[in-house]
Amino acid sequence: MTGERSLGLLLFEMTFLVLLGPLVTGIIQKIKARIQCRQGAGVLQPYRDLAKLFRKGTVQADTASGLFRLIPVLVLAATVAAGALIPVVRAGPPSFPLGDALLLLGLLALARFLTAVGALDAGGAFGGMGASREMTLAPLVEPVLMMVVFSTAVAAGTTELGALAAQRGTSWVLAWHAADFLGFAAMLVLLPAETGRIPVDNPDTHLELTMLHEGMLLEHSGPGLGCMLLASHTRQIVTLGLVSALFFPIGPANGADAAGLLLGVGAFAAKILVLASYLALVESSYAKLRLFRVPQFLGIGFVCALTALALRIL
Amino acid sequence: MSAETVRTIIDDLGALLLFTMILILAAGQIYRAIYAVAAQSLLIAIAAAVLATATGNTDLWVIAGITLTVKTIVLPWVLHRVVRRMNVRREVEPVIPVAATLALAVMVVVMSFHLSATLGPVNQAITGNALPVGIALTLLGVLVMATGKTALNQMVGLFASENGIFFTAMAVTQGMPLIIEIGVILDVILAVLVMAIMVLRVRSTVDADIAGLDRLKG
Amino acid sequence: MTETLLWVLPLVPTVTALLMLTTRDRRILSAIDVCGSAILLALTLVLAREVAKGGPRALGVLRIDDLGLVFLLLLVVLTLAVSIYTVGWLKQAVAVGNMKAESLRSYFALVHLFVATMVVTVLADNLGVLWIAMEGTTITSAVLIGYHGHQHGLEAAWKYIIVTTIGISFGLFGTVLVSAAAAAHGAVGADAMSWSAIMKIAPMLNPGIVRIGFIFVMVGYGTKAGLAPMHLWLPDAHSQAPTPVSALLSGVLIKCAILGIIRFQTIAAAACGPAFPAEVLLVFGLTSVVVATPFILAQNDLKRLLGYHSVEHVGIVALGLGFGGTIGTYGALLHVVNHGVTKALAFFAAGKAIARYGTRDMRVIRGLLAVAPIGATLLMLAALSLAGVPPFSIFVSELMILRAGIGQGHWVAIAIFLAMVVVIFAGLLHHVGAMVFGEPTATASREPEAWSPLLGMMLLAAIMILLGLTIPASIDGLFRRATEIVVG
Amino acid sequence: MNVDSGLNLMAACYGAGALSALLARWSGRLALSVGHLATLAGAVVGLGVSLSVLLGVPGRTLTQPLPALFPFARLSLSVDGLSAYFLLVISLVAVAAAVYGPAYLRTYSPDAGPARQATQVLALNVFVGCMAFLCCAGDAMTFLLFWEGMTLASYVLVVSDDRDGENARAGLLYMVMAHGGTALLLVAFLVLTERAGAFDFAALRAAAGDLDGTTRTTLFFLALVGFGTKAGVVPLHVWLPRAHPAAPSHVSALMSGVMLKVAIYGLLRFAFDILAPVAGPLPSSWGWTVLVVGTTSAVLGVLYALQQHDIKRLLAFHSVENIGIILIGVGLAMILWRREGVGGVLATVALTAALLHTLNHAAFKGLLFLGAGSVISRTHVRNMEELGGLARRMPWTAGLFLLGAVAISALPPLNGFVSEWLTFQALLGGAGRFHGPAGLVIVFSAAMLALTGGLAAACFAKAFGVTFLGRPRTAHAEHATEAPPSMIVGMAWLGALCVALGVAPGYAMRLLDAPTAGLLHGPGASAVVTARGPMVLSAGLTASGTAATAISMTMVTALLIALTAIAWVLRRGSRRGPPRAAPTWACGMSPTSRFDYTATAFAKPLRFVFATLYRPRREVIRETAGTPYVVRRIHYAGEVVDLAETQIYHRVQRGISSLSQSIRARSTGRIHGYIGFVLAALFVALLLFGVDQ
Repeated sequence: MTGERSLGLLLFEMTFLVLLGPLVTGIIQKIKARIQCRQGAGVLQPYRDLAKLFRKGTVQADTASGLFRLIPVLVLAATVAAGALIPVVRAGPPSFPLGDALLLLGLLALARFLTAVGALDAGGAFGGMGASREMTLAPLVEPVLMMVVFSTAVAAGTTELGALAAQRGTSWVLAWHAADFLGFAAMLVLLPAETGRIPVDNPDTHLELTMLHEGMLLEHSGPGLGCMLLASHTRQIVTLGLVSALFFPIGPANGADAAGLLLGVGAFAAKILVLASYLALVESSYAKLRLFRVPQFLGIGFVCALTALALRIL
Repeated sequence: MSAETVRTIIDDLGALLLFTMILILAAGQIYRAIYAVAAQSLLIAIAAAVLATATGNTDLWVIAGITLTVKTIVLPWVLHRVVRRMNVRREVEPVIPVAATLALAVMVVVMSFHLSATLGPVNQAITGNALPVGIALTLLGVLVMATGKTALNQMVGLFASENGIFFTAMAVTQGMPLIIEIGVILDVILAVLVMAIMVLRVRSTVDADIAGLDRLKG
Repeated sequence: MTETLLWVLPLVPTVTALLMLTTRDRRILSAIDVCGSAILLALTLVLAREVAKGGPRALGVLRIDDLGLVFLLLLVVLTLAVSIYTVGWLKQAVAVGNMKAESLRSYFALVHLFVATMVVTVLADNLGVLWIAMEGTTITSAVLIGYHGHQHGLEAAWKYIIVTTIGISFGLFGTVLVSAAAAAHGAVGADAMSWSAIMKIAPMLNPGIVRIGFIFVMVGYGTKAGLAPMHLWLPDAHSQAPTPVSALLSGVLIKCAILGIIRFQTIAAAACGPAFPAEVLLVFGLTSVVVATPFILAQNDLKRLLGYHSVEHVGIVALGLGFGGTIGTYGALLHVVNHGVTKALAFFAAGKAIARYGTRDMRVIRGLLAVAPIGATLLMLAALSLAGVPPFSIFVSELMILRAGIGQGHWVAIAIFLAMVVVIFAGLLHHVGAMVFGEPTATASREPEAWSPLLGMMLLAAIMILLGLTIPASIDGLFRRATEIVVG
Repeated sequence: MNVDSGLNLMAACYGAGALSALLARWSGRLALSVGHLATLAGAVVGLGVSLSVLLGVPGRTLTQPLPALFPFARLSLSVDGLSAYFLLVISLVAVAAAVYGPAYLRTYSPDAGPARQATQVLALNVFVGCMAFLCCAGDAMTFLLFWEGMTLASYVLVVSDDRDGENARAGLLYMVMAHGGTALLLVAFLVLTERAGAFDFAALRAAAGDLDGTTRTTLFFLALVGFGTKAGVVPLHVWLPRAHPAAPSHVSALMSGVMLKVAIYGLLRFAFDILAPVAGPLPSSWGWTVLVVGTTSAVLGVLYALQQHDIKRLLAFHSVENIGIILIGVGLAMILWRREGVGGVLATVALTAALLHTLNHAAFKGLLFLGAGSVISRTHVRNMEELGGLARRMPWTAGLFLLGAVAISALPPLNGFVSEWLTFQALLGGAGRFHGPAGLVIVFSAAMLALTGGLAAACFAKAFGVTFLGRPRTAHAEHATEAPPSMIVGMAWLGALCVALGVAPGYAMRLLDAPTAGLLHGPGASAVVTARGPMVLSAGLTASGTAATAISMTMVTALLIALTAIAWVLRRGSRRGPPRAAPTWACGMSPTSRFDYTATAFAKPLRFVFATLYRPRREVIRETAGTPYVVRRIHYAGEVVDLAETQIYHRVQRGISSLSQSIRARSTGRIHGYIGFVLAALFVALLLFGVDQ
């Protein structure tokens, strides 16, 4: 069916994701604005913000340790590295063993861990609050995510995303079982949590009672903040990419020629667009949940994932 | 005299011994108990004499003599003195009611007879009921110690059970070897003296009966 | 030569006791004390070598075989340790006023008479002599227990003398029955009571009589050995006696009673088959282990704690004998020695602690490690060893007993035994740990530790650890031969 | 290196170390240095021995008889792959502890008298020596002797700070539970020895050959409880979080990092080697039990760890968690071995995961305890709420502690992730093998493992953040200074180990060949896991026979480094010059250390989510100034109970003690009672035994 993906392709896909990340955010913002009958900022606004931040100087909390300056760098690096594991334009196992779903989740977790540590470094209440809440939800999200991955991996017998996608074959519509629907449902529940959006988190607010992720970025400034923002853009698209790789296997599998490449990119863009608009829709049609309601919300996802697995195994 | 008559005599003596033991058990007054045990010892001496004549075992004559002097005369006298010195109240109220004590005694007797009945014929020179009587006497002596309130009662009980053992020894075998016999009696005497000293000591230091002390427990 | 030694041996402590009456000076008395014990030990070692070479020796009513030798060695070693310990202990006791300086000689004399009677008990071949000597130990030790002369001491002494006298009069009754059974098979005169003579004809004896006889002996000497439920006198006596005497009582005396039981066990096993005495021993052993447990857990009096602990360990010995077989019996005999040594050590250490704090109440004794490091460490070691932790000797013997039990498939007994051992371990370590660690009580005296008690304890601790790490060939041989005598 | 002479040399080193306690007579410091030096030497020799066995001829077992100490049991040593591997683990941590120890003891308790120092040196050497030789034991007797020696020595170390009553209580609990466990082990071993008639493992193996199924299983469960007590699996773990913190920190590192593993060694040796049907898979009930027990321990361990504020207690609870993870691997290995039969691949993966995690946990848990130790030695505070801001004062310690935190949270690219990845792969493969509920159990424990990882990350974000970051909360933390170099070196050694095992784990697989092949009689670890060369880890062939899942930690690390470099360039930005320092934003107020999030606050949301397990108790006392609206002071007290402790242990303890109290209270002191008992005993005995039935 498909040949292995070369290292060059991997790196290309990685950069592609990084570059595309802010755009997705921009699109989501735009759609939200439209739904709320606003003009809204242009889809390229995130790029402008980043550019501005990287030009600015740094203000740093006097209590922060030397670690603080390093945190954004490491977080960005980890997130982007996770991007390298997502098959974007083509299915098939990578020639280099860089494509394992567990490794991907691990890298994302690393980024999250470092973010939390950085938030605690500055001291003060907001950082701690954000970190505490983030690290409360993460352990609840990750197992469910893991189970969703397993629910497809058990069938495929591998956790390598490329291979998984290849297993699904091209005509993914026919290949779907009940388990896939449930797994996808679980994923839909998880997506807002993983991308830090309503109803779990609210990316637009800095109200200390509501913010999770933003609270951790509060003390970062200038290029550092830029890195953190870029990281969260990348994280978002990577998550979407993971979903699309798990449930909508990549379009044309055969051949690494330009046509196939373009088609693949197109298919990927389409899928991302769909998921992004879903996020926008949810975000503008729900209210943010109280923190201690979130576990129940995630519980829905847990049940779906468990059922999916049960269907696979039984 | 014939083995038959000896056996009957021993049996009768055994019955008498049991009777004296019952007296000791039921004795309301310490003096009575002492007299009873003296009488018991006398019976033992007689038994020894009888056996001596029957078997011609000279050791038994010695034993009879010792028993007569020591257990029938000396030790009761010692006890008597002690009671005097202590001038305790004559009436000794038992730990458990006399009726219950006697009931227990009956049980003991029955049990010992039942036990020796299960043994079947033990081919001894002379047995008859000597064995069950001996067991019964020994246990009843201890029963006296368990139910008697004062130290004196317990000493009396001690003699009684010793008597039981002696009787058994004589009846079942022709008595223990003389040297052992003497050693045993010496021990008994020593023990009694030590006990007597303790009793008097306690009486003199804290005005109480040593058998009544129960501070050490648990 | 060796035969005469049999008679010399009991004379040594007797003579020592008489010598004691010649002086009142504490130092001289202590000197005589130590010398006498040392001579006793030396002579015993000579005897041991002879026996190891030439087998059992007998002269008249006395006889020494490997079985007796095990107990004899334990006796003399402990006697020496006690003598060494007493030197310093007495100094302190006199200073505090626990002992009256003018009555010291009678104390020493009594101790050595006590030892003499125990020597006879161990050497006795004639079961009657065994009984006489046993009653002798009762009388002498009763006086020693009441030695302090205050009310509690006398109460303990009275309970002790009455209860154990009753007990061993049962023992005498059993002896009479057995000898009667023997007499029926032509054993006349002294032979009818000579253990070695009876053993020759044991298989032919009337099982019914021997059976009843053994039960009487078991209960009788069991009382003296402190087996439950006849054990009640034991904690009283051990807690009231002067510390060296407690050590002797717990270390040797109750073991002598065990020897008496073993002698009759062999006869009973030959006459009624080994199953019967084993059964009886098992029941009494388990009862002792179980009964001792709650009293150990909920105990405030240090010496009573150790007393109840002796009950448990005598129970374990009985279990070992009950499990039987070569391993079980070997383990039981080894346990006799191990427990004797360890318990004496424990009493020594406890005695020093009590003297330091002026109370036996364990709730008051705290932070011993701070005021008396060596003594505290020794107490801790003794406690751990008593609890059956390697590399101390008791672990080895308990292991063997356990092994025998598993080999025989006594699962219930094993389960109960292990459960109790663990619970008791918890209780003991709880008590001792509380005493050793923590901040010392204000009332604790901080005077430096005297050398002689430490020396005595070190001696015992050395044996305890040595026997825990290895069993030398000579000792192993002794135990093997002794085991053969019991198992046959 | 010649193994026999190596063992002798090792014994000599530890013996010398133990004897060096005598030096305390002259100088405690000297005794400390010499003693730890001896430990170091012994550990190094141990490394040599184990490596020479692991890299030597596979499947070879070297036995060495010991002098016959006991008439009834021959003692002997025997070193095979499994022994050597655990000897390796022990020695690796022992090296660090020995380097770290002297400085720690000097700085932590400068006032300690020579007696205590002597005790510590003696006990430390005995402790490490016993563990090392325990793994080399060739017969049950030797095993048990060293086992108890290990327990005793560690007990002495736990209570070595003798003035602290809390330590004494912890030691008591530890000793009692250890003793109970040993009792069960005794039975398990003795049943075999009685059948074998000998003590050495070979004979036991032979004797186990003709056991019937029920006996075999009974013995296994006896051993499981016995070893589980030592390993601290839930609910037998209660002693662990008390005892480990009580010991000196480098000893805590040894206890948590190594001693628990010795129990794992015992379990593997007993179950796979001795008790296993001749070269055959194990009964299924074993594996499933171990899997469930492991999962429970993992989750509960980390959950309780989350709520601890004593940093060493927190680490101790994490040991419970990690033992659970190891046991998941072991259980899977048992299950899959039975499923696939001898020669199966997945079983090898599972066992490899377990063994590798054993090594990894030893590394990072040792590192973390040492890190905590150097904080404590500088501040004499174990409560995180009183620390903070140490990262600026002790940068090296902070950095290394962070390293350990990342590793234990199973985050790439460090070693914790590798072994957990292998465990996940084994779980996945297992789920593929079993259909129906069995598969669900496996998948569920996979989910629980994921949960565990997430919670661990949360817990260490808290532990590191509250201890090292933000502002110092007390003067203790305010005036802390960096630990002395020798301690840093000790930590760095383990840190390097974490990195090496994380970045290039493939090269360690070679060491796992001997134990895995030896236990499962199948392919070795490297043949399965590094089939595609040491750079690449793969979980062998999968159910559908398709290509194995594979990762290359080395490449990921390279990628991370490259990206970090790029990101660093971005981070520097266009504007040059140092960053402007400003106070942390606190809504305009000038923040104090009271503003910082405390450990309690950090863990509060999770305390809410898992309230059913915690049964949290909290009391708030507020002093108001007249009106309820003006609050002068708020006193907050909260605690979380360990269910096993409150529900099981306390009840049992209370029951026993009250029972015995009442019995003792009822006992009589009257002599008539005494006599009555004697009489009754005789009476009953006569009735019971008097007549021959």
